[in-house]
Amino acid sequence: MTVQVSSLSTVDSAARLLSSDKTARMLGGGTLLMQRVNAGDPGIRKLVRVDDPALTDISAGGANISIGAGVTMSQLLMKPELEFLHSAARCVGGPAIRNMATLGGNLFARAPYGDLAVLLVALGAEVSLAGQSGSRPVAIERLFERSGSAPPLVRAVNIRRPQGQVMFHKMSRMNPRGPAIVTLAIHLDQSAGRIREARVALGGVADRPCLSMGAARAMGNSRLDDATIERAVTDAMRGIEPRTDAIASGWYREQMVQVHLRRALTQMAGG
Amino acid sequence: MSVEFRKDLFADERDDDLNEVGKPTRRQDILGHVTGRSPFFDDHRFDGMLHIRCVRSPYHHARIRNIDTSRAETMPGVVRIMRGADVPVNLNTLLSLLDFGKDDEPVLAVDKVAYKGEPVLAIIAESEAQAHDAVNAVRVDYEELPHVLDVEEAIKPGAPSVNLTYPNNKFEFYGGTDKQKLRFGDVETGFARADYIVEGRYQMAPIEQAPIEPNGAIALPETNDRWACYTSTQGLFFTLGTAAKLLDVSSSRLHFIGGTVGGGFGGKVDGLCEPLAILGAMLTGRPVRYVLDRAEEMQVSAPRSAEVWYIKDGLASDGRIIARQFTGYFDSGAYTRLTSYGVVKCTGHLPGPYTIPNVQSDLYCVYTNRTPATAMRGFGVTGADFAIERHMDKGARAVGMGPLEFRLINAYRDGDMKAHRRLAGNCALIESIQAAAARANYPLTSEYMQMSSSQGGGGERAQIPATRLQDGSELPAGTRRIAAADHAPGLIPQVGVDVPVSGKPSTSATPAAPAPAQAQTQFAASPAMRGYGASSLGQSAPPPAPPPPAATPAAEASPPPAAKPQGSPGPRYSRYSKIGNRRR
Amino acid sequence: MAQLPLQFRLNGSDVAVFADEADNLLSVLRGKVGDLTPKFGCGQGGCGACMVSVDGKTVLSCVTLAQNVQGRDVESLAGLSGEQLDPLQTAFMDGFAAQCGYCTPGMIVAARALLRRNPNPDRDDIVEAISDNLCRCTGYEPIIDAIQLVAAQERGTRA
Amino acid sequence: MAIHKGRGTCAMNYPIGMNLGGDPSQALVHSNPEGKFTVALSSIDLGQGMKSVSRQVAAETLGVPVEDVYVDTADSDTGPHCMGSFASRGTHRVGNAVIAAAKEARAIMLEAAAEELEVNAADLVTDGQGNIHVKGAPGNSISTQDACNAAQFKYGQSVSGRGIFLIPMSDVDPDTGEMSTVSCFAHTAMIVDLEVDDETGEVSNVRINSAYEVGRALNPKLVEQQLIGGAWMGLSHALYETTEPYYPSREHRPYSFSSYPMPGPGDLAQHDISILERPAPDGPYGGKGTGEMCANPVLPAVANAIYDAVGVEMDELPITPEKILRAIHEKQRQGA
Repeated sequence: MTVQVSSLSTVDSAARLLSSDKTARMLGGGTLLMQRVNAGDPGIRKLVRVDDPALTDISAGGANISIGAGVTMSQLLMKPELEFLHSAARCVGGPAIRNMATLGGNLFARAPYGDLAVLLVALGAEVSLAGQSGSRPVAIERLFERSGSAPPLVRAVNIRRPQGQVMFHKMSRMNPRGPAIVTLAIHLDQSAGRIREARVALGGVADRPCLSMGAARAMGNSRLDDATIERAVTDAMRGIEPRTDAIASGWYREQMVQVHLRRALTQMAGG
Repeated sequence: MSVEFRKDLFADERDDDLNEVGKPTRRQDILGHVTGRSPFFDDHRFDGMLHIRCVRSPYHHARIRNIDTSRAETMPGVVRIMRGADVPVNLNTLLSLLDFGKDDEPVLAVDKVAYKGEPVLAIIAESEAQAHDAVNAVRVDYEELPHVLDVEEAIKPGAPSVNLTYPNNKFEFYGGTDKQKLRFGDVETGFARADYIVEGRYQMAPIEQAPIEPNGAIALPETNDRWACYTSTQGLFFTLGTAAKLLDVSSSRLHFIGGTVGGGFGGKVDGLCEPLAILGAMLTGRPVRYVLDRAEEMQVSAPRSAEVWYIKDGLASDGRIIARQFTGYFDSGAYTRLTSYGVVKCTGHLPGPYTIPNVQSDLYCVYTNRTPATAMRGFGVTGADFAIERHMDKGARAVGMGPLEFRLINAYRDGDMKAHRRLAGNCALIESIQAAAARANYPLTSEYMQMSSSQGGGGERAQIPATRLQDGSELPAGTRRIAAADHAPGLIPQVGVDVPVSGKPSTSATPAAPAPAQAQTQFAASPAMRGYGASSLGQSAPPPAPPPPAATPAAEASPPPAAKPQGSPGPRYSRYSKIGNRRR
Repeated sequence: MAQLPLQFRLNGSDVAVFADEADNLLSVLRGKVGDLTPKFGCGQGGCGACMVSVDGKTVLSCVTLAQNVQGRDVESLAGLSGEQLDPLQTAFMDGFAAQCGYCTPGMIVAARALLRRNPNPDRDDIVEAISDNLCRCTGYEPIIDAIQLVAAQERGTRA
Repeated sequence: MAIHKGRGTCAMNYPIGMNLGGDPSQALVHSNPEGKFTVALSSIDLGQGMKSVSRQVAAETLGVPVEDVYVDTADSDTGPHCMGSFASRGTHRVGNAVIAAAKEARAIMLEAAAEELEVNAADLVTDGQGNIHVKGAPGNSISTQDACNAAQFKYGQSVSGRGIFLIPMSDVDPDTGEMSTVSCFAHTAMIVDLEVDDETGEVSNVRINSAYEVGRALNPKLVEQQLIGGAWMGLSHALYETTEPYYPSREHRPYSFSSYPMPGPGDLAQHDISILERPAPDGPYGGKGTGEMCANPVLPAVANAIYDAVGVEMDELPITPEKILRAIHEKQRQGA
């Protein structure tokens, strides 16, 4: 009994262990997982540490970017090439939390945490999974769809350097660090005055970061004008059941998605 | 941020050239704090120290049918599992040390649990992780019972009984009454004469004290057949007395070490950890540490009580409040802890710092299936003052006055009679309002700037009015029935000898103090010496003292003389000795 | 239960202890090594009272797996002052920047880390730097003021 | 979207100590042969500064420099009984007990000094710098160290004192609520200015102007600590804190600091304070307790300011942005 620790040297061996033991958890920075260990969570009997340099690789020179899942928020913030991720990475905890918290951990943080993941969803980032060599990368939002089975082990996150407009906004009651009421990330790809593709990702609202399909449809192939913005705001929460927690009710979260989406899109239209 | 001292105010009542008092001297403890060396309770470590984790109720309200510890007992590191039956006196109420209220709360639940998180077992293990594992291995068979969470629902007929000591879910105040009453004048007459009636409902939230250091204790056997306890308590002897009672051990055999505490705010008065840590040390012969984790601090240690308030004011068109009525429900949670005392404290505080000729209040201490509430910063007052000061704004709007002007004309002043039938003195509400207004550029006209706490009070405002009681009878004007010393400022005996503690005795505007012995004897000999414990112990209360003849307020300020010979010990002292004298 | 040997440097000195596999760094520092300057406040990484530095980076030791500091450099508040107090400690004393003192070790560790990486912090930088650290007593103002004062003093010394 | 400015006020008093009395505190003071004093208490320093206030009060009363006094609060074997540190009672109750104990020790110290100087003890004064001299004749003096040394090594006297302070416990008349409550009250008035966002319900730019009447600021910096920190907690109570976010339901309870919101260092109010001192006749050097009343005024003053800003009655705490927004919506619906 009590919790054991397995230290492994490759991500693939860790993936094998994790898939065979449902009480095992991959230890990233520990900021979320160690709380549960400290509290004696009976669902966690094994921690898996991986000392694989692949996990901390960053390849950010060109248009295709790959970031190892073990990279911390602080490490991201030291890379000028990743400036487009900084506003979201800076929202994660305070300096000490950011020294610990990893990209991979942020992907699996449940609401109201996981602010960086919201931006990654909006940017259409994909993850490459460990232990499944040769398999195609998976869109981040798809990671959260398989409930029940053990979460897959992410090796790295792949992003195309964003073109077009990107907006990230977090609403929290405690500043400068606090859990999200809503986190909003918008990526608009426009050409010739029309929106080719809109990706609106919401955090804090559902259990995991999610895409607002309603907002995307409302804006697709439209000009970013007041009417489009109102359509997007009206449809933003379609199909999404907002969650209630100690910080805010689902009703309030829905209201705030609409208010902040309207404000963000209005600002993007003006800029 | 800026801080200014208004030395110009009350300068004639103050002597400002003292040697050490009034100086911004560095804190004595500050070097320890900034170097991390201040000795908090958890900064004491002992070889072979064991750790406690509790098995807690997952239900709001349930009967305990069976507890199966067979698997937990055999787990690695488990040294001992403590049950309710292991606690020598497994029923207590915190204020039994003051003989206030009846024992109503077990240390470890035996037959039923009355709130989510109530401790049922305490497991002692070599490490916290092992204790956690053993907690997870215990199987408790519960039969869920109906529960009630709303204070107003809880006191309706047919509501589930939360607390078997008070089956109607209401604390019994002195005289067996289910509410603490305040009656001063006749509010109905006041409402009838009023030009405006203003009513409101207010709700105070339950709040966690949230000191950064959690509640905790480390207990260990000491030489000489005693037990030492390193503790985070806010009341060293208060918790020592509680532990002695629960463990049925002489207080002389407990040695408490504490005094350096990482914040309290009222959250470290209940003594949740000390009795179990000491019992663990008694049963194992080893050092035992019991510290609440943060989740327990948030949901199992007691919060500030929630309160629901109804206020009704009758206002004259000139802005005077002529009647104010309160009904309040304090949410005590499943057990009493300190909420009952908060209700009495609050009653003494009503109707706020205003002179109102007709005041009525009915306050209830209500049991619900929620974590027991306890003290917190502003205890018994914070919620009432929120309600009152929200209501004052509505009153000001009703009469068309500025909010501070409305407060100023109703503010209490030196010599005014308060609703609990004692004179006010040493008042400074008016000056505080004037100073804040000056700070914020709130425009007060000279009429309001010239008001003073030391002028305009007393006289008619010092009268105790004829008072309508709940049974419809009328108490004559001037009636006082509690013969304890009048604690209006200046009437309290000053301690010790001649050195003036206020710094400026001779020029003080307040009356001189009577000799200490006099006041003590009056207290001890009072025919109205009826403690809360007397009623709870089934003794009949002595009849109330006959009301003294109506007298001038000045004469009333000195209580009636003692009826018993000087020097006879008061019952209050014997109650304390009940704890201290217990022998093992 | 098997325990693991664990070696690291604490405030410049070698430390070797045995620890449970899943022990967090805070419990090892306090319970095994005897450095009581980091405090237990929540065990959830939520209050900052346990803050220390590992290889020059601040971490919350209560949610740091102790094994992760194997062979590394750990610095606690105890390492900040030797013969002389750190100027932050003096400023906290003079500025009445502590009441109960329980958050103070973490606050000073966080503040020193800030001044090491950014000798010219503005007020917002200071607010950001102590945002992992909760204080229930002071309302933060005197803490921010004390850090600002030391930053100014140290700029003056360098100039 | 609009930002609305509002101003709210309130005024309050606060009772010092357990309100029915019956809550004694004791102190023991004793000197070593060098005239250095220890004050032994079982009272608790939980950040409010019990050790420091007791130390300054003891030094003042003994007539010695503060460096010659240390206060110990640690131990039930050495510290005499005290009810505890709550109910704003520490400064008042313990302060008075320390004065009583220090007076007794001082009298013995002065007796020894009188023997040494061959004068009458009644003619002696202390200069607060560690010297005892004949009133009006500073040259005819002896140090407190020498006096204490002589008391112990020449005259066989213990330079020590005992003190207790008790307000006898009052009963309560069940019919009228008549009781003898506490002996002194602290006072406060507050004016809060703030802004409300009518689309989010968020409150921002809180500015507080306050006045607090504290009897006497025994240590002005300790008072300031309480007032600044207390107002922060008051703001937290007003806008943020509860263990039951959907009271009386017990759903969605917080279990961590992350789910129990409080203002962070980026959410602080501007706070300007005036401190008034009307000494309490029964307070130690007039001091009252400031630790509790400092938080209370923020709650209603903030609620009143929100009404002034957006015209909604916020009568349930905490006043979350959600409650404000719902009320604004309700008001709009009724106005429509």
